[in-house]
Amino acid sequence: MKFTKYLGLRLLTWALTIWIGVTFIFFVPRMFPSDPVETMIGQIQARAGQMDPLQMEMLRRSLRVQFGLEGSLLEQYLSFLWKGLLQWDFGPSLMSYPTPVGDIIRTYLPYTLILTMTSTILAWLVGNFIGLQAGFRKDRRSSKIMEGIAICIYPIPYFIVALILQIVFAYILGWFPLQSTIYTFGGFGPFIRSLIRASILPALSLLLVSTGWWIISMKSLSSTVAEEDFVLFARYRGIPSGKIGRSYVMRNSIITQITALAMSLGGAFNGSIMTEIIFGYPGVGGLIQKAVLRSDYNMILGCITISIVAISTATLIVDLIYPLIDPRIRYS
Amino acid sequence: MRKFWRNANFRLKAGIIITAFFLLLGFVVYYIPHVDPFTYNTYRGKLPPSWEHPLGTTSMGQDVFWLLIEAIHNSLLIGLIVATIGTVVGVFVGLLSGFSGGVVDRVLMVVTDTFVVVPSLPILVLMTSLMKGSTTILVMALVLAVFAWAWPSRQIRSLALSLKERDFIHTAWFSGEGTMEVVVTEILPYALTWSLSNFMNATLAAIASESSLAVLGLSPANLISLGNMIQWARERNAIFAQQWFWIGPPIVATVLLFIGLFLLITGYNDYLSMKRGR
Amino acid sequence: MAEKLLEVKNATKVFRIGSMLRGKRLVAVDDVSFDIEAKKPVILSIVGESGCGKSTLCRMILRLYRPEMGDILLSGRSIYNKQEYDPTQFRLDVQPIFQNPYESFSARKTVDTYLYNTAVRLGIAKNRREAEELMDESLKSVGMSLAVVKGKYPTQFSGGELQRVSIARALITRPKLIVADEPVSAVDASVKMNIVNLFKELKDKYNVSFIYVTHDLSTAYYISDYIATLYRGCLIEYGPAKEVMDAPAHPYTELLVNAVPVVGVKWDEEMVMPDTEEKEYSITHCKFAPRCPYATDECRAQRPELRDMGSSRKVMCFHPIVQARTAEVG
Amino acid sequence: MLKIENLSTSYKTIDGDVRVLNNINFEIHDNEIFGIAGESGCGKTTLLKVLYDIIDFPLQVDSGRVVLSVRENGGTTAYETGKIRNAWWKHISYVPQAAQSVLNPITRLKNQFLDSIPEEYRKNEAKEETLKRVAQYMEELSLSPDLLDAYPFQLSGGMRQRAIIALATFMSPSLVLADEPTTALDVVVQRGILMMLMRLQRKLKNTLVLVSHDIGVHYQITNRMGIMYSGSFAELGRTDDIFRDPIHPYTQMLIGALPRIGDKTPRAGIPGRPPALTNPPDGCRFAPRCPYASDRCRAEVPEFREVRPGRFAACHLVQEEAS
Repeated sequence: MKFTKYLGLRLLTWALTIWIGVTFIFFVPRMFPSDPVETMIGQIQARAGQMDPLQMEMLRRSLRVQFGLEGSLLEQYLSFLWKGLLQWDFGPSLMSYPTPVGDIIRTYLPYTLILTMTSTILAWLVGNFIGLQAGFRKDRRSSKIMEGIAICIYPIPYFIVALILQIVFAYILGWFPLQSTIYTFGGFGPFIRSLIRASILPALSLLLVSTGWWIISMKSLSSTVAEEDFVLFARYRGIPSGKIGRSYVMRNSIITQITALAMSLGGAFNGSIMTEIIFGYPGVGGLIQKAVLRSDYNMILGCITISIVAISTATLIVDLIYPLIDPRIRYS
Repeated sequence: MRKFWRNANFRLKAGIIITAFFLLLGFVVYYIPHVDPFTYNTYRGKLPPSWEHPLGTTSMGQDVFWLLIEAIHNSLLIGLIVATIGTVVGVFVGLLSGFSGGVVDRVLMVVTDTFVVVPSLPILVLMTSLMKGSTTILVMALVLAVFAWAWPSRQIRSLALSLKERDFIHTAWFSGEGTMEVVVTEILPYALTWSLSNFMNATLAAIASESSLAVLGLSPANLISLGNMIQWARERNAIFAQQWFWIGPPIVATVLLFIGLFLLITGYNDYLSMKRGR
Repeated sequence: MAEKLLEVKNATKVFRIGSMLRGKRLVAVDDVSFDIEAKKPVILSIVGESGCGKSTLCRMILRLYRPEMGDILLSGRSIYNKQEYDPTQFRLDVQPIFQNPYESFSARKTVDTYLYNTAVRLGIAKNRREAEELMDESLKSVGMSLAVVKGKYPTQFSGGELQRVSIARALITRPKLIVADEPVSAVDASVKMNIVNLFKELKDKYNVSFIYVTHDLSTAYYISDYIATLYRGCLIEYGPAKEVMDAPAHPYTELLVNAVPVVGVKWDEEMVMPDTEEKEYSITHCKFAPRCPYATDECRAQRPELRDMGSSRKVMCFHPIVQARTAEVG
Repeated sequence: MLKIENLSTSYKTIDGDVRVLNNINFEIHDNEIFGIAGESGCGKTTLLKVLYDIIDFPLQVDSGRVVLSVRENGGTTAYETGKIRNAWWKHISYVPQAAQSVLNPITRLKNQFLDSIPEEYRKNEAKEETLKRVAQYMEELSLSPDLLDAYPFQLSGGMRQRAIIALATFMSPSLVLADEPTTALDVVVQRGILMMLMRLQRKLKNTLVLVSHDIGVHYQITNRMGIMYSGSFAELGRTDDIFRDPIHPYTQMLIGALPRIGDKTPRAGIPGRPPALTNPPDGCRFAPRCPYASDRCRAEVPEFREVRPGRFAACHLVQEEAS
């Protein structure tokens, strides 16, 4: 009963978030003076030379339809919501015309999801484990060293870490290829092997940065929790410190860290876009870069819409785990 | 001042020193007269470091040292502008939301939360790609500021909510203070302490976002920033040509600047909590 | 001029706990009515356990919470009616004193700024000199002085001293009513009496009535002229303080009085404390029935009215204890 | 039972050490309820911390020690400051202020019980067996065993405090220290809990040390009590004697300042405020507020000595009276 209320509320905010986000990206391009259709026609003219005015007018028409620029602003908006959000139909991609944007994103999305999810979850687990050690046993030398390393890595932007890894491991040491290649044909074995080989450096750069963050935040969190009354009272009850670490400090800090995980997903996604671009990993990040270079606005809008939906949904899922761990939400 | 330094922790001291060093480079050394480092073929290309060119020159014959100084200047400038806008707007929206309550608060909250949750980079990509090439530092900063206000506003709102039920706010009202005066003289002092650490954080985030966009080729093409400097070097294959003095300095500078600012933030927060603890 | 200083008419405050979708309703103050005469100043104590609604009631009188139902009138004018309410006049007439003196002033400001604002913003003093004279006079009447207070931050005072400053601030407007919410519960025993005595003294000196909200029945007995007992948001007993506490009519008031650890009378060790803590706030019958040793079927079936007991005493009980006592005596 | 010898402690701060307890000597006996009274900042909480051996930075013991003697395995074992931790919860237990935050907010009470029972007390029995014993004990204290399945936030302050008292006495410790156990609670609940503590002490025939700022509480339930002022005891003795005939001017004024229901005669508080511990006055610390203070009081620290059998006080006036 209580849980359904929480769920209902959470679903409502989920829907609102997506709606506001998508509305924002619908209206933003329309506020800029540049018109993608004219840009496109300019490009075509540059490539194909002067065109027949009638032909050009027809081209302009069909481009307007494909860009969803036909009709009044409200009609455009409603059709964008209806087609884009509910049917994932963003029109044809202009760089690989006439393949629909949705189809292309569908082949690239899994790579990004695998990369982002594995590195985020792994970083969260490892970072929180180390952070807990560092916070609960503050005086140990290893705790201080781990924290020092974390402080030096976390603030560096994702792409710089990626760049450094690329220079060191791919260029100087030559252990990995400079650009990822994944063999989609040639059987399952080579595919998996090439996927892993291509993912290690991007994943590592994501891991380094976000693990650093989880270490730092968990350290400060758990050292705060370790000074709370209920932990002190547990000590005064003569409970062994290992037990206090596990059932008192860890369980109470993890609750906060789950919320933090939900909040951090957007940032993690930004990071994976950047590393994908640096390493030429075939994910949504690379797709966005290509789309930007070719002014493929349908593709850009599609990628953004899908990423907003994906991140909001992932946040929703993480938030739904929360009441399983915190009885205060379940029972009150 | 001396007492502050004595009580400051190691991180805060290290952070202050590193940040001050960069401020010196970006806002003092920058004004030493020098040749415009952007122009191609001012010098001979691919020169190794020397007295004349402490960090050598690029393939296009630009002086790397002055390029770096201008990049630090511009990156810091963008960071500061974005942080200022983000903090001011964030504090305003947060206070408005926290004090008005009701429908206004709920609407503002949902919008704020959306901007916190949604991945910012793709949207920034969309916005900057629409004005490719034709931007100034200020426009760039305005675009980046779109995502800089949400987090501070969320924090300030919860601060305002907790403060507004505090008795001293009531005392202030019964002492004849009006709502604006209460907000400015009672709430703001508390919000400012917090805002300082957020300000540094926002500076850091803005510089990172600008660099990311630069790597995508979306930062203004004529803007010398740390991100663009790295991107130019990458485009001209500085890695393959092993021109470490070209691609190295902006990377090292970025890393150092970020660590410095971060040390400053965490050190400052620790310092505050220690001060409150006593 | 109206003959009542304060009239609380059927004041009701409902809090919604939980989310906006389906929250629980908690009736914090349930249809409470009482008044304070304007003829001569009085101290009215409002007592009860935590969560009984005494602070909420007090905040409604201070206009910090708006009642869902009912009205509150000051000198015959509703403070919730836009036409009759004047924010400046209201602040001249009513002033608060809060529980924790360190919470009553911002830690970032010197305390004298609050006194200065009170004097100047509400139009009592025309210039700085007049304001400072007023401040000094007020501070002297609580045993402090402007010279001591000026330029100091709250943490530079002890709790007792700061509470005096906050009383001095409230006095600057020469209010008709001071609402003091638990003013001594954060103050040490040795200085508690100094502050309580101050209320008694100021009442006559400045002709100001006090509403004294407290859970400390001993000080309530000591200073108040009238007393009101709240239980779960209901006003269950009202009357002259001495009479009510010497011979409580409501079983709950009796229980409260018996539970105070008074020096001089040892507790009866056999007595059972009926403190089953039921969290139900929406009981339709007598709210105290589940804990009441004298409860009958009638009490569990419907809610008693607030009955007049004579000599300005009122009680909300089907079986007030007074009859039993008089029977014993007689 | 508990012997406190020449105990002095201080807090380390960046402006130097601040002395909080000054050369404290007293004993707490078997089978009694001993009360420690005093205003905020008088050192009563620090004293309790040292008694319970919670000596963490920045608190430090400058001199003296606390010795806890308990009957164990037929003989008597003495635990000293630094070692008392080894007796935690088995021989000496602690009841904190009735705060929302003293129990792990996300575990059921039964698990918190299980956590606090060391292996040797579990006697190799299954969890369920131990819980059955706990439930039985709860019933003995007239508490519902259903409480064990509740989370702390589901309980009212009074219920939580009762559960904590059950938790603290389950292993029948010889000494229970209670730090303002009823401060945040309502009077009716307070009386219920104090009676529960009193009955428990009668049943276990152990020792209860009760710290409270409320003199009335001490009058009601303690057998002996000590009144602290600015870092040391002003007076110590049988509770009834202290209330009947207070010796120290501070005690006299404190008791005189207590309002009583049924008595409206004017009462005065004590003028002034306790001295700052960072900069205490010379001589008797109460002298600046004492109406009887002489030059000697302002110069010489009075000795805390046995004025009458079992009755201790630190006041020059008393010595003069005795001689």
